[in-house]
Amino acid sequence: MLALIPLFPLAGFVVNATLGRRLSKGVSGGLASLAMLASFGVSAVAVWQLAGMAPEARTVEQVLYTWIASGDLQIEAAFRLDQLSAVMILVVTGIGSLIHIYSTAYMHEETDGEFARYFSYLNLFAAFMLVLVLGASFPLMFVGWEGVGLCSYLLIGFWFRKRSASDAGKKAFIVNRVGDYAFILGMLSVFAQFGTLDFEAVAAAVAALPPEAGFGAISLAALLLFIGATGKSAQIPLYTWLPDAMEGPTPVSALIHAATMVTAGVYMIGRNAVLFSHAPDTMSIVAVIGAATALMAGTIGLVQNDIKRVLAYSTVSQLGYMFLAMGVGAFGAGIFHLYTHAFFKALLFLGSGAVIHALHGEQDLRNMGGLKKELPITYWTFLIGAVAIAGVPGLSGFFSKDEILFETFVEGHRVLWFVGMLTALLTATYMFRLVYLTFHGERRHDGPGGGHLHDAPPAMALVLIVLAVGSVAAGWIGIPHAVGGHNRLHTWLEPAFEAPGEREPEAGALATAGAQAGVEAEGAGAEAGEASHEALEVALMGVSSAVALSGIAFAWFVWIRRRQVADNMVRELPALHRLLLNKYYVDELYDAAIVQPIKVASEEGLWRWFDVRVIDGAVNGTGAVVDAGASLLRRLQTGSVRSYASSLLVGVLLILGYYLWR
Amino acid sequence: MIPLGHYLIVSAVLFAIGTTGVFLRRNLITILLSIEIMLNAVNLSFVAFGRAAGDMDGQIITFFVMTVAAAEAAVGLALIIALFRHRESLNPDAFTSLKW
Amino acid sequence: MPEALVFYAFAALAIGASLLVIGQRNPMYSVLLLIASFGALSGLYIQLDAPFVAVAQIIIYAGAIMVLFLFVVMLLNASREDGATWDRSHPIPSTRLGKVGALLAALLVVQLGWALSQLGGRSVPVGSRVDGERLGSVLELGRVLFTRHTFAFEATSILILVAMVGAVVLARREGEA
Amino acid sequence: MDLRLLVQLGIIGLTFFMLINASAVLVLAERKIMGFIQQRYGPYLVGPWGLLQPLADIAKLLFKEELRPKGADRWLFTLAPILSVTAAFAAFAAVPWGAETTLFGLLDQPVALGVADVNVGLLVVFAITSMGVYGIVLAGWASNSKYSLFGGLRASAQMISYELSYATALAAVILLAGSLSVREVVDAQSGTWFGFLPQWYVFLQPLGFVIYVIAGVAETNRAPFDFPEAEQELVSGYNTEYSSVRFALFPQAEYINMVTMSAIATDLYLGGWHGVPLLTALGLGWLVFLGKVSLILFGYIWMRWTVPRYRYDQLMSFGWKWLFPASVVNLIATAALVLYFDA
Repeated sequence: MLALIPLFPLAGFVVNATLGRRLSKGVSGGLASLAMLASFGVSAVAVWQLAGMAPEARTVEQVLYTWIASGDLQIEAAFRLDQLSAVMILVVTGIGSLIHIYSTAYMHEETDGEFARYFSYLNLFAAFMLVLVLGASFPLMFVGWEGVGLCSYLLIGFWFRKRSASDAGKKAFIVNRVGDYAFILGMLSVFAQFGTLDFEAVAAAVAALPPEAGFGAISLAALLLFIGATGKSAQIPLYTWLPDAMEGPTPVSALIHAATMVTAGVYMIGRNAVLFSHAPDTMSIVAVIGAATALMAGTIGLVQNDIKRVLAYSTVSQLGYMFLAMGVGAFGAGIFHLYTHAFFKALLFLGSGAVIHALHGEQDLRNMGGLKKELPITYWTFLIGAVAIAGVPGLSGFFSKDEILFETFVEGHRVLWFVGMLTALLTATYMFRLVYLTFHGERRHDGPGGGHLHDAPPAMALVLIVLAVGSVAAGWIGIPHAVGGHNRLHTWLEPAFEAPGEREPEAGALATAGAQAGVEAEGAGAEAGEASHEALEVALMGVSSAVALSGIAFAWFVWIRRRQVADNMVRELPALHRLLLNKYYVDELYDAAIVQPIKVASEEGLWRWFDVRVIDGAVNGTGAVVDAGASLLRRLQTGSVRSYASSLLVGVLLILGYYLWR
Repeated sequence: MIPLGHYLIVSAVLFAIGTTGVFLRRNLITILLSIEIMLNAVNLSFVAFGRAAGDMDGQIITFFVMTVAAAEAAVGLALIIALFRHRESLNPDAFTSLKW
Repeated sequence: MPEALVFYAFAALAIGASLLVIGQRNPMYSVLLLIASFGALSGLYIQLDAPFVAVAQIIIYAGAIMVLFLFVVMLLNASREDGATWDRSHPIPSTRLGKVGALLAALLVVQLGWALSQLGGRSVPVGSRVDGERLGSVLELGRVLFTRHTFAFEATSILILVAMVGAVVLARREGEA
Repeated sequence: MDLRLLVQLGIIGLTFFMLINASAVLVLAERKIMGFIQQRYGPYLVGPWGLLQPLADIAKLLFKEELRPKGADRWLFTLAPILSVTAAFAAFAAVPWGAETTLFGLLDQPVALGVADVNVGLLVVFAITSMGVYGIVLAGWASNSKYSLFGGLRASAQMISYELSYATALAAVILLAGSLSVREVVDAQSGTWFGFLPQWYVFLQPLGFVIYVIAGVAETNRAPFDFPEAEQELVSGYNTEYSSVRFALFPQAEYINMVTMSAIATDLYLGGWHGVPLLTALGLGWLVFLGKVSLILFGYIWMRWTVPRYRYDQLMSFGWKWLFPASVVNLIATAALVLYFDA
């Protein structure tokens, strides 16, 4: 049953990859989308069955075969579906199918062969992502982890004839290598300590131990895993590849670089919640990194001029939110945000895709504007997405983001909370800067065909609308008690973050999670003052919604009301502006600090010295030795049959003699 | 009844004769013949042992040896003919150069 | 005891013939003498209650292989051994090589004798333990050959096929189709 | 010196005598039939109807001069005819030519008509006939003359090629009878189907019989396959240089081989001495045997003077490309059928 879920996209990949160029666009695209829909259906059924079970026993496991069996390392190729992965597969397959459908329209200019190639990649990605999510052990997850990395590389460089695209692909791949290396180290250290790599087993083993005081082995393992996560999920210091990844087709950016793949890191931490919550130091590192990333990306996003890059940075900063949540032990909140973010960020990307589609590849904000009338559907859906991400009350983004901030506050990280708030402000601002620059104001471009632009074709429009509805409603399964709702997602996810042993039904809300996280002693106290708790929550909600609205208002003021304000700011703070525009010069820094030294070292050391001297020397040396040996041995190969025969006979005599002597 | 040892002695002597032949003769055909002698010597001891042990395998092996000998003779003779075409000679010493 | 006489006669014939095979220079005689020694050997086989082997010996060896040899000898019609030019680059000169080989062969005789002397139960009469009837029956032989040794049998058949092809390819003149 | 041993020796002597005469009789028969076919008398002067002609021939041959070409190999030149004739005689040793008989109650227990009964008799016959080729080959080589050499070469190649089909055809019969002993094969053919059709293997193995006969002709170097001695091409082939008794031995061997061939054919395919119940009952089955053999022999001679000689390459390609595959197919089919009907 579970195996079917990744199997469908895989089948689609095989078909499209092998005889794709013989198929028409309709067939190959339809096949791919059908594969996704099928796997979505299967996952829906699977989740339904899961929901049917008792809350504490909600895990379905399917062991395919024993993959690795060496010594005490025993790894099954097993899929496991629990509450967490249930959410994930629904997101992946659901959003995935939508984006497939969208792509059939978006990629329509490509030739049949390219079209099929694109969809084969997309399907392959989906398959790997599902393996990543469903894998019941680190190695299997790692397979998916690497697989999605590969697919992201292939898809970023999809238009590989464009230099920048292939470069971006390579960049993404190489930067990810760093993270993956750390991930492998993390796996190894986990295995070294607990002697197993199965998630549940590890969790059980960890749960037996007390939370680590100080930075110990567990913290190290967690930290390494987290570094892996920063690579995949574009956190400081490894986030630089994501903005460049926008070279790929927009649906890819939506699926891989907003909705699914980049959230793998978050998911991984959630999957190892027990492990992380036993490593308080690492947790705080995660939280700080998350907050810092959120803020930094937000600031950069404020000034970028490429529509997709803005979205990319917003993605980075939203991911920062998720990590912040994970860091403060609010795993549920993090996953919640992941889930809502998938909706509205996909929506935003696809909307921008629609814009780019309409403008035939134009991506620069400065050449847009005034599209409101020409692209109504795109506009309205995009607006919904913007509102959702900005955190306007009632929409999905609000609930998730607000919950994160609340948790942060409750756990006592006042500073982080403040940073979060600041980022929320920034988010609202740059999102609406984007909206205004794109759709409002007067037109700063000359569209083809006498200026009339065609709005998104039906397939794309449909997807946009569905996603828009999603981004409005998705949050409603997580309405907190405070406003009279009931946070179903939490109660649903709760057991997934605990060791299998101690899943008692009445495990109340994240209080227990907090207690286990052991971040703060008063986590226990939190249960006591439930009432004050709710009051606080309401208050914070008020604050954050105020912040969001003010951010929107600010953006309106600056980019609609008084355009010159923006220019003035640029003029008055040129240094800051340049700094932001050049993304804090991080790329240049890396280039100077890492890339160049490696280049030099490999050129001078490895090539000129090691390769030429040592390797070539070794090769030539071997040749020389063989040559010398041959010139000796050739005396044996006389070519005279009888001399051969005599040597043979000598051998016979020796062997026989040996057996006689014994 | 003849003792097993006698047969073995005969076979040993035959084998030695074959070996000597390979070295002394300077004619490829005769050398092949000497090899055949060796094979037969071995066959004899096989059959003798088999008879002593009272099972068929001795004879069976002999058959296989015969077939192999047939194949060997076919290929060997073909080689000899091919060689003879190159140099009008059957002397192994005429073919010491590894290529021409 | 007649059978002892028969044995010695055959053994003497086989050994003598073989000696003569390598003893003179005319390959024609060698072939014929070898046939004779094969005949003697098949006599020994009959004494060993292996009539089928004996007949096969005659049919295959004397009847087929040796005819082949004869055919080649007549075809090449190189009745005498010819002295070939021995290139000097060899570590061992050809004449000494022959001597060395002969010496080695002598050593071999010694070793074989030694091995025999160590072999147990060499003085027990052959077939004193088991009856020759069962061993002699072709039926039994075929049964064993086609059940227990099927694989070897098939392998040999393939070997023969390969040898056949190889022989054809080798004996063909260059340039012939 | 008991009676039984005496009888055995008698039978052996009788067989030998018959074989020797067989050649003489066959020479006469051949010439007579040839004459008849060519519409002339053939020998008729010596004795009544030329019956004594063979004796005259023998006398002539005996008194001829013994020639040995210069440069011929002394030993092999002499050995060759002896070899071939010996092989010819020896081959017949394993051929039974009559049912076991007590000589009308003369003996207490019956003796077998035939020199020896070997349990692998068929193979023995085959083995010895295959040795027969050496005589011819050696003759061709030893007499140091190119005609003879070619004759010898042809003989060796031809015999090797046709022995295969020959043996394979025999194998099919062996399968049917389930025994290698000729006598048992013969006795397996006693009795009849549906009361009238004698159970001869020729009816089960028509193809096998044809193959056997053709291969037999080739084995005995008879026309139309008499390439080792093809007068028109190689004066007289392998025996060009021979004369007198040495020469006489070759035709002798050839005729005896013919007889052996026919005898085997009779034993294997025509039910040996079975077929005429009356005579069998009287213990005169060997007469039936004789009749059948002479019938086949007549066929041989008839064929020789009717069918023109082949071409050598045709002979080879026919042997390898048609006869041998056919015999293999025959063998496999037989094996399959035996398997099917027995199991």
